[in-house]
Amino acid sequence: MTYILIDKTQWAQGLAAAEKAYRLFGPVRQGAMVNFAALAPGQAPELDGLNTRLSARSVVYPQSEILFEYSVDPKDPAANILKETPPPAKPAAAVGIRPCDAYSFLLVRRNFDAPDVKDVYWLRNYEATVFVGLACDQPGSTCFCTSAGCGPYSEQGLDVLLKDTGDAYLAKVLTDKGAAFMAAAGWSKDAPADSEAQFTQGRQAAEARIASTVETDRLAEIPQMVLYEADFWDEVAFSCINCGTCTYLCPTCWCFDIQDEVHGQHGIRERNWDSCMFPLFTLHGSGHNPRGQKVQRVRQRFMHKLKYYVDKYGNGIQCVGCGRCIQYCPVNIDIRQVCRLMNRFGQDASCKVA
Amino acid sequence: MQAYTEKMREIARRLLKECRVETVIGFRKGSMPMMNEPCLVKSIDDVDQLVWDGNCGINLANYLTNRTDQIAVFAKGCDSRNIVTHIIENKIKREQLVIIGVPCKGMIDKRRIRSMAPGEITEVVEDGENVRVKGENFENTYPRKEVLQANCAVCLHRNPVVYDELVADLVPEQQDVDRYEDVRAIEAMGPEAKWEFFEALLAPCIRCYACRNACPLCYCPTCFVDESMPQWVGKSQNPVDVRTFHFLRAYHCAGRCTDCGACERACPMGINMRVFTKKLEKEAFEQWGWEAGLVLDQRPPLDTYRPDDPQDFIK
Amino acid sequence: MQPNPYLPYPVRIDDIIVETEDKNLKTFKFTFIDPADEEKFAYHPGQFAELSIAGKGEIPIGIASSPTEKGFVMFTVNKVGLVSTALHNMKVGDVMGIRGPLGNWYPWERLEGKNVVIIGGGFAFTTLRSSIVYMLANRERFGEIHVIYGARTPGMLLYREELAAWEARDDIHMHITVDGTDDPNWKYNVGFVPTITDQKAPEADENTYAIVCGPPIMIKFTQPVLDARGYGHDNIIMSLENRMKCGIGMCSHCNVGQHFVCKDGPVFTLAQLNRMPREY
Amino acid sequence: MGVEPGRVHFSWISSAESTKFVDVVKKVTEAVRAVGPNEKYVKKELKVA
Repeated sequence: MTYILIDKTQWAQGLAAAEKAYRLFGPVRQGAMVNFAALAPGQAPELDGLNTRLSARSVVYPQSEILFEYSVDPKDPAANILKETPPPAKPAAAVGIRPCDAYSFLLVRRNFDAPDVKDVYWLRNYEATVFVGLACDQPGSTCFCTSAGCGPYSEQGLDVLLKDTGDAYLAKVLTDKGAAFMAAAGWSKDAPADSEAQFTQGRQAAEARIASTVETDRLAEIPQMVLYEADFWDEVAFSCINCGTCTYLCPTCWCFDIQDEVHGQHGIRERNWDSCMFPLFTLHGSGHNPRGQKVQRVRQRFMHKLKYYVDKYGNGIQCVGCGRCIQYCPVNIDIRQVCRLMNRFGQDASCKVA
Repeated sequence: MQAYTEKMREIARRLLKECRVETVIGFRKGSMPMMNEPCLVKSIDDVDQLVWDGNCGINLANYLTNRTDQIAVFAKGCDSRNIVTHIIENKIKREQLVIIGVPCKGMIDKRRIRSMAPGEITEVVEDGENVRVKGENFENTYPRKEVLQANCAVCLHRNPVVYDELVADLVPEQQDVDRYEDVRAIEAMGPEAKWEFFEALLAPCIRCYACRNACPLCYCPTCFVDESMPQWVGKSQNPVDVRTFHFLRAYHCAGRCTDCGACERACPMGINMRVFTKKLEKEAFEQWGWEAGLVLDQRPPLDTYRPDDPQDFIK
Repeated sequence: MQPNPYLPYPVRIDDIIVETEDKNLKTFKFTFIDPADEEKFAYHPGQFAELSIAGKGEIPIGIASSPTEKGFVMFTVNKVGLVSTALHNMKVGDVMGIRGPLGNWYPWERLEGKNVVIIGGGFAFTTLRSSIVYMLANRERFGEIHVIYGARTPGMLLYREELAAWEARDDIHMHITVDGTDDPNWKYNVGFVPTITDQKAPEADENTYAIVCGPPIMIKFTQPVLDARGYGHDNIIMSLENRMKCGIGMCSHCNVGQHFVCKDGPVFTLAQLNRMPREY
Repeated sequence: MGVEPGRVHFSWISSAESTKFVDVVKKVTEAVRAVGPNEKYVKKELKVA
């Protein structure tokens, strides 16, 4: 394992150098928010404070992404024949991504990188991205990453893990991809001998700060249809307004819609994030809607994350514990409580949502 | 606020016990500071879930749409006006409702308090005219009136306009309020400046539709943004589509909006989309002297015709 | 380099047949612009494809032709939404796209040597036509074949000439029915599909499989009939529909529980469906 | 909305008022021409960046 020390005085300079070879993304201040977004030339990522409002999902999977272009000009011999959009010319670097967000890509990858069929757009973006994470020393009150498969110092899905040591970032280089990024940035200073110990201590301190958990131990064993037919869904769903906040802020939600648009003779086929919270999501052409009721849609979201995904991949829940859906749900529907209801279902019949 | 909560539980218990209603719609304590969750109470055993404080900004009229049961609902001034609008628009029947009026002293602006806090907030306590905000390494106290939601600060109808019961004495209405300072500032801009202003205002929008879905007025079975034949609006993040959504939605609320602030409160991206609905609310007031949801026996100006309707704009 | 699973094969419309008296159902025959694509589009009866029209979008439609029919692929499309309406307005010679084949198919290996009862209603007969043509082309590989097919009126039946031709054969038992008709020359059954199923479906045994495809109301009332006649739920094979976008198990629109109708389906046995949420 | 004045006009013309109709259409056309093409409401990002 290589450790490299980056003096903060060398930080901006290194990013400027890396910018020549990479498209840089990071936490960016936008008004009162900090969102994960593209960095303007020379712009420094905001690395203080809590996690970003919008996750790093869009680095690999933009909210709107053009898949094909075509001409609809009848005089054009290639009219109506779709042409794949070229991939971005330069690789991307997600600088200062939190370990939970980085881990989310591994969960989402199971969907887009299936053994038999590959989502070429997601994969080409994912493979062209180097994930330079920042260890999370100040986890928030709604962070429950440690019980959701990762943690504030989790290295899963990362190429480099940075630790803020005050005057410097201590970098743990995890992959060749990460080493290439460090080289492009020109950071190569030897790290102190106790670097590993610093990471260990930092991890222990950060993990100890995480007070929030989800219970997931029984989710796999309770039969799907038992949870589906559980009696608590009406109560869970009552307050829901069926907006897309939870699904759009979630780093692990991946649903999308495909749309064509034409202006003049030039057309595109693009995909846009979609949300299982919207009635239109499942509406048939006939007018029939298998999830026409709010409670069905709310159930779908939680069942997908906490049961279908668990059963399908046998690898835990489709949630990294970032807490965004809890922080920003307009009506305070809390995935931790729903998860507890599901996990304890049949065991503790008196368990209420509140 | 504790007095409100206790009175609410008492009324709810009585109404359920006397079988005057099947359900009570109110709020229960949320899992985070400054958050309460709308809840539905059907059993006397659950009445003690009900709470009231400055974090009940969600408009409960939104939960009444097309219900068929007998309901008791807690209603601030704005909620009550939206209930009136719902009744006028046949979304609920007056006979189904026991409206429990909640004289309101304004809701707390969680976004503003969060933005002022030096770290993550762990507890917020309302203490009479003050709000105490605590975090891991800080504790700040703000006068309540300085941390009200923007719509509450300029509210002229804090008391419910229609009610069957009250949880407390009526509160004095605010006087000498300048409701439209922000709207006038935008009106004064030239076309270019307006365009830029709206472009910047809407840039953070992720089209989650929380504003629309939190709004009691937005009950259309299929919203125009979801229509596919014809498709009125594109589905992407293109600013033209985002702008079209917000402007058209606002127009659909013209003469109906009560400025309850639910849209802004719900927005996960902190967009002040109330400037759109407020402009239309201002027009409704100036053109027709109309304030939405005050009376049950008058239809809003945009779905009635009167020979003296203003028509200076027609050349 | 991975193939792009979202990229349709360019095709040309070769023929358009108006199928039904209300003119809402048309059959489109396509030929591949690059003949090599036809081989790549190797399919089994029961699969579907996304029909792609530049500027409009895509719709998932069951493949109505059989792999035993070479030189074209065929789809019958009901006019309901944006894309199907655009398709109905297209002309012979127009260029569009086909993406597929997608999804699973009727379990032909399991059906080898077995009796097959095809039960279809309305315009859901498309992949059933594919199956019938396929079985007749491989007649020796199957036992008894029964077809129960109903539509509202005689004029709403799909593939009428072929139905008549099959009626004339003695190696397939046709039970065509309509909900009602005032046509004095109508010489087949009158009655709903479940009723005709009750009258005509062969006795159940473990070597007899029913393939059921039709509108939800038909399925709802046919299933109890099959139950009463003793068909095991492993022997009842159904094809589902759900709103779909990608067709390849990525976009998650069509999920039913942990399964995607587009990729793990559309074909499921009733035994499988019994263990899944009824979200279709 | 940030749309220039002169781009939107309202008029009330009876089906009998053909000359007024011609008049109004001419005036509106001139006024809109004077404002120039409406570039703002044209989507600019249909191309791949």
